[in-house]
Amino acid sequence: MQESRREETLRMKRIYALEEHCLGCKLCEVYCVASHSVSKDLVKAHKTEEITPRVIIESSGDTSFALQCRHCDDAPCARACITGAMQKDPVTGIVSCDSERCVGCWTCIMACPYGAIRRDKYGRSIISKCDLCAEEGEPSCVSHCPNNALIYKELEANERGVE
Amino acid sequence: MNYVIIGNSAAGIGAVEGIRLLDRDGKITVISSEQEHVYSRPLISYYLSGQVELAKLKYRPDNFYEQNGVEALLGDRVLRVAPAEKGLELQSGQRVTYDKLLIATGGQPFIPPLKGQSGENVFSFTKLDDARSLLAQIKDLKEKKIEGQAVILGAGLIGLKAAEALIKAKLKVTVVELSERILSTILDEQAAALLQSHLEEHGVDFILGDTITEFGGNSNHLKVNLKSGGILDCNLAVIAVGVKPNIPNITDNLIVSKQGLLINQQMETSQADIYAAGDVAEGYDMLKGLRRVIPLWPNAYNQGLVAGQNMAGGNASYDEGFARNAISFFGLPVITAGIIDPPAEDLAAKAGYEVLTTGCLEKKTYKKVVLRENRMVGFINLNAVDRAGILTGLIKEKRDLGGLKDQLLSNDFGYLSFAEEWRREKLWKG
Amino acid sequence: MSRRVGEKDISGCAISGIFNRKGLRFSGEAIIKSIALMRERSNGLGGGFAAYGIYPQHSDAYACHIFYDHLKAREDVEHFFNKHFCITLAEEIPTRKLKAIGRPPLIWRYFIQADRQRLERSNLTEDEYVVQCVMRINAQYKGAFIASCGKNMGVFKGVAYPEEIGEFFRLEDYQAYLWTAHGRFPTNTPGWWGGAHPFTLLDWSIVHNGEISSYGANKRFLEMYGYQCSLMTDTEVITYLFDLLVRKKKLPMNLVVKALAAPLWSEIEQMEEKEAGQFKAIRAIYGSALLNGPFSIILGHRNGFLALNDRIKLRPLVVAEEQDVIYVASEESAIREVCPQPARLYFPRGGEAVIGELEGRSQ
Amino acid sequence: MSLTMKSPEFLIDRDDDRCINCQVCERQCANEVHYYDHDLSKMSAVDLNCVNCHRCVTLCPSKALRISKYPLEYKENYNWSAEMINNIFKQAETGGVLLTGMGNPSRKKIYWDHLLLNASQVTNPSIDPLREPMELKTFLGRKPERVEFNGEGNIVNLPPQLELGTPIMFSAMSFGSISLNASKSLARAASELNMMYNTGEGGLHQDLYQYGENTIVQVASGRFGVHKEYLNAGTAIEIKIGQGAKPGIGGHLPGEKVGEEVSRTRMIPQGTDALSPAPHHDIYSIEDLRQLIYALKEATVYAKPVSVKISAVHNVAAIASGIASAGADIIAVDGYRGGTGAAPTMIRDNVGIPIELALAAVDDRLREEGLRNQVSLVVGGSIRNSADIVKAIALGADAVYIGSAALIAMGCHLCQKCYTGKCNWGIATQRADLVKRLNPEIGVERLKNLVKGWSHEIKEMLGGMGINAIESLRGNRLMLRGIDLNPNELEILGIKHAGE
Repeated sequence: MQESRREETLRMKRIYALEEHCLGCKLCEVYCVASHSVSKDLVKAHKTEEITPRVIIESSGDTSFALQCRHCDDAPCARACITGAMQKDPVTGIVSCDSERCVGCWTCIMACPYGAIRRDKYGRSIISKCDLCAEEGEPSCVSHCPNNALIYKELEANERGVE
Repeated sequence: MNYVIIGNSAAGIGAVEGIRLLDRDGKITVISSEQEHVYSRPLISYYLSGQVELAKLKYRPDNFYEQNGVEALLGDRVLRVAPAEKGLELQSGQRVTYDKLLIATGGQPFIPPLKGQSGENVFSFTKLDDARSLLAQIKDLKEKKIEGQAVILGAGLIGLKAAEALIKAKLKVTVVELSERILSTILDEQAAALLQSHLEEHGVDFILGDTITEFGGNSNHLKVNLKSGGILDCNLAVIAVGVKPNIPNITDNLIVSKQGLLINQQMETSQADIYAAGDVAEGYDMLKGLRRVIPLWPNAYNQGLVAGQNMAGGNASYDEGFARNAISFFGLPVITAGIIDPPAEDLAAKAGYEVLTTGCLEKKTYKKVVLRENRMVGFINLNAVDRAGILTGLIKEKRDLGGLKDQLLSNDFGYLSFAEEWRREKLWKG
Repeated sequence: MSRRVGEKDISGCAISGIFNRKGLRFSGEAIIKSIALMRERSNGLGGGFAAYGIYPQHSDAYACHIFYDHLKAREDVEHFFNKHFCITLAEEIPTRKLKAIGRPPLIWRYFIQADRQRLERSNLTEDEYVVQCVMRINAQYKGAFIASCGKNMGVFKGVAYPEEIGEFFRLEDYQAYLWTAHGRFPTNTPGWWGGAHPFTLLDWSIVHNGEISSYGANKRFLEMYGYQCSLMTDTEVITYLFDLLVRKKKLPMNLVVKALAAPLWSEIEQMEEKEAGQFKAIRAIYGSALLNGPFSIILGHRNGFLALNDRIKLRPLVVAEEQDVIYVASEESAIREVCPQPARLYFPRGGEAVIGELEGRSQ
Repeated sequence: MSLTMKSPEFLIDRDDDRCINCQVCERQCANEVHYYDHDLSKMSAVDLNCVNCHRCVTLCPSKALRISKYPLEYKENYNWSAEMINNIFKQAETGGVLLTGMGNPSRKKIYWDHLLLNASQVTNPSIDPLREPMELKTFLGRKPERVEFNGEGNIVNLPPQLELGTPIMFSAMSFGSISLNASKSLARAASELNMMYNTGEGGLHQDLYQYGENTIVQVASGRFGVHKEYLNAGTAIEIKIGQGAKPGIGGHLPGEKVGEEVSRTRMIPQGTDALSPAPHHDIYSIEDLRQLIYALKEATVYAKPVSVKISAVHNVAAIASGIASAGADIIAVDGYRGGTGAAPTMIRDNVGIPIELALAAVDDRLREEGLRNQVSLVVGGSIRNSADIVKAIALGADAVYIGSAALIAMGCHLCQKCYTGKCNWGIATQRADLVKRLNPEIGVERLKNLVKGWSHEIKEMLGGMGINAIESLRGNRLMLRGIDLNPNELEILGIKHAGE
């Protein structure tokens, strides 16, 4: 879709994965769960709460990387959402889903070109996706990556499309 | 600037939001024949089945109109548009003028000419009021302690969602479908068979290759006559054979094609300053290479968004229309998009189509991709929908997938399957 | 003359110097007055003076001032002298009996020149020949210590306050164009006559206030070139460093100063390229000669003096000029005591050498 | 042989109350210790495989893991320790040489720990490095006995010098023995810290040429990767005669570590063992060394200092003196606790002498011969902290090489299994999945932090002594006192006992 908008692309920090440094250890997933838990306790989060990680780890052979919602400018998930649960915040740029309103129709899964939206692992009719740990300053996956394979930054124009 | 939008659903809301991207101050008037605040029509089946309360049908927050500076004229109807004066005449007698007008009146159920169909307990299922009426009827049956039976005509998306909802509301349901398979426009034979048996496991009965010719009986006890000669007894019936554009008969100057209002990729109609979007309009199907109505929610919203931007002086366009659906029945999810069954004649003509499938009956999974000249043009993911959006994205991207064919159906298919450069280009967009 | 061997000497001090750049000579009264004012910077365990130009009639001979603990030592040294030198004159240095001075050693002076034959055989310069002989006596002859051995100069020092030493040696009777003086406050040695300052080698003499933290590095560096640092004093190593760099390595005095009190690297980085290159090389090559830690020194030599502070000026040093006379001292008051209104008075910066030269001559 | 007497060295203790079955330990263990038991639905471990590298412990997000010594006691025997017995079991099963990695761990006197430093009190002021300049700049290279000036007053006879911002260098570790990411970390850290790293006998990977100004290129007996560009790529050349961990023997990089990159860099076929001979076969005597030194100087037009590295052996002083006379500009001495990627255990633990004694002896000898100011002296072989550095310099070194400390900074946990190539920390390995584990960005940061921290500590210690330039510490043995040392040791070290 071609668009014309008043502002240029919304400037925002996003998470970028550095494949050459990703170990596929999945600690990002572990900490994602903890950070989205009620208890905020890593052990309790995994043992007593049912939380679907918001990060997807792709790995094949020696290559791996973590993928989270890209918080697209055009947010096709939000545009496709039939309930209005999925919204892109016009100020922060964060695309987030209100699980109170989500009915689990999976239209966003159909729309997300990154495959970054997950169905709830525990059978609830809601989706689960990265919210950039909006309340924590830095996404938990980024701050806990043991090899700095995830960075959280606003890309400069010359960095787009390159690593 | 003075914007008027006829219609209060996906396309209309998309247009409001599109306008507001560029113009924070112009006046927006939304006119809708329904009384409702902005609600989501696809959710009516969830409402009917009790999965979702009425309050949660809202598509946008309660303060949506205020926040967007919208004057909503609900429960009113446009009688006439006078393009020369740029004025509208409403049923209520009010006159409204516009600088830019959007027609987003959506679709309406197509009701085949059947005898006796005007009977009380024969319903359509596209609007909240339909759901309300059905609920009232179900309640009535319950109060009378009657074990309800329903017949649904049409095994399309609406028909089957209605079937699911009615089963969940403890009715017995029989679906009558003229075609030899269910969801024939979005599923191929195998997928349809799988889904059908899943629905049957949950209590839905199907009569395929048949249709209803006449409704008889009385309002509490309908007799449904089938073309094949059979008769079904039921307490209520739902007609869901399809929707058609709801083209208001309000102006003569618009070109109506075979189906809907003809629009270009900027959502402009043949009449200056009048736009159309959503199920009423005939947009461009990028896969089929032709104009057609694509009556789907995301399509409607996106068209509305583009129309809104252009009404506000922008230069947006939408040419990514194609069929796509995400739906689930009794916990079995299906996502399909694009051309899921290449026309037999094209296959025969070796028109560059290639079809790949995989699946497992036991697990009730089925995956299919359709390629045309190595480009993704359609897929079915049945009960294996995770990350299906990547395939949708590939359809839009029209990239040559020659090297990826063996991975497209894999459960691990993802960005690692792409060449490194491609992956980086997509993931490092900023 | 008791002496604790093997332990490094640590002391605080007062120093003073008066120099007439025209070479006009004057008696020791002024320098005594000046150093006496800083009495509280000493503790009576050492004081001394170096005087240049005092023996014009023997200016070709090396003037050796020697302390003897006993007669045997004198016999041994004189035996050695007779073998290696030609002695022009040998006499006891005149002194005055003073209560403050307990038991002074025998104090003699000799005007000597190298035995020609031995010098030729040694293949050394006469200076080097003298240095080696002096070092041998100081290191090996028990009960004997050569306090100075330069030409036309001499050192007068001992265990007492400096003004008492001046009186003891009757310095009012000597005429010199350069006087330096030292008052000592040792913390760890009882004080012995040889260990008092100034320290000399040939006509180099040093009075010094401070404690060199780099002593161990400097000492081992000097030892590599044959110097024997038997006194374990900073003054000794400073003297030897000057001797090594000026006399043996023939470095110009301005660079010697920059080796001993090197500019900081941050300062070198600011210099223009050529100068920076020089200093960088000097520091790279002669790093072991860097004097680290607090010090102020007055180096006397036949052509004048050089006064120098450590590079971050951790010890006091004041300079004044009045007509042809340059005054240097630890304290301003010690200058004003003998020259109440100098034309110019200033505090040299750390590492900035103050050089006084006889007119018409330069080192 | 089906019967094996191998017993686990370590015991994995997993707190099931904390374990969340995330399997991070399993994914991170190249030794395949941890696994998920599907029948029991919990994690389990094969103790026998554990080398105690702590990778799992460090990464375990819930800190559910503890590793302890396997509690298997043999009948008490001071002479036949468990280690001795287990070694015999191992050799009886394999018939091979006992191999090991990193430095000599044995319980022998560590002289650094018997040296104490001085500080100023009253008679001279200590200096506060936070307020006053404190200079660590160090020059390595041949110094002329006398400077000479040309007509313009420029010094004309100063041979090339290595200029170090701090008297620390990363010692020789070859690409091959360590990963490219580890090499990159060392090279970049050296360049950002204004210091040097050393290629070891691994050649110079193309990616590292950019750090040439901070590179010492090594020429060792195998001559791997040596060519003209290589020699000219660094700022100095080091001829490696010996290594503290394995004096008198050569090196062996097994073929499985010779992948494409190592092969290209070393100029040997992929998959072949890289065998460095025990001696240089063109150096059978001191005059041969002289020829090689000058051959290298010719090849680099006398623009680069040449260092000669030897291991600390019994007559190291005399050898060092010979090397100085042979024209070396820098002498590097590696003590018997120096690290290695692979060495026979018996050699590592029993050959060579402590660096502290070797250093004192070499410095003394060079001074006796009046050569000390002409050549630079670098020591290595288990410099563990900044105090060791200060002590080394006070004993007479110009600078130190740090190897193990640098590796530890990058994550090495001294499990001593470098020779297996399965370093879980991505350091001593060429396995792509493991190499990745050392992100050079992190490696550089950690190395920089270490050297900065140490440099700051050196400044503090210098300031305490009232010294503000490192050269005033060099050979300044008065700043040292011994403790628990006998008169003989004190004499060799050239220091007094504490209290004297």
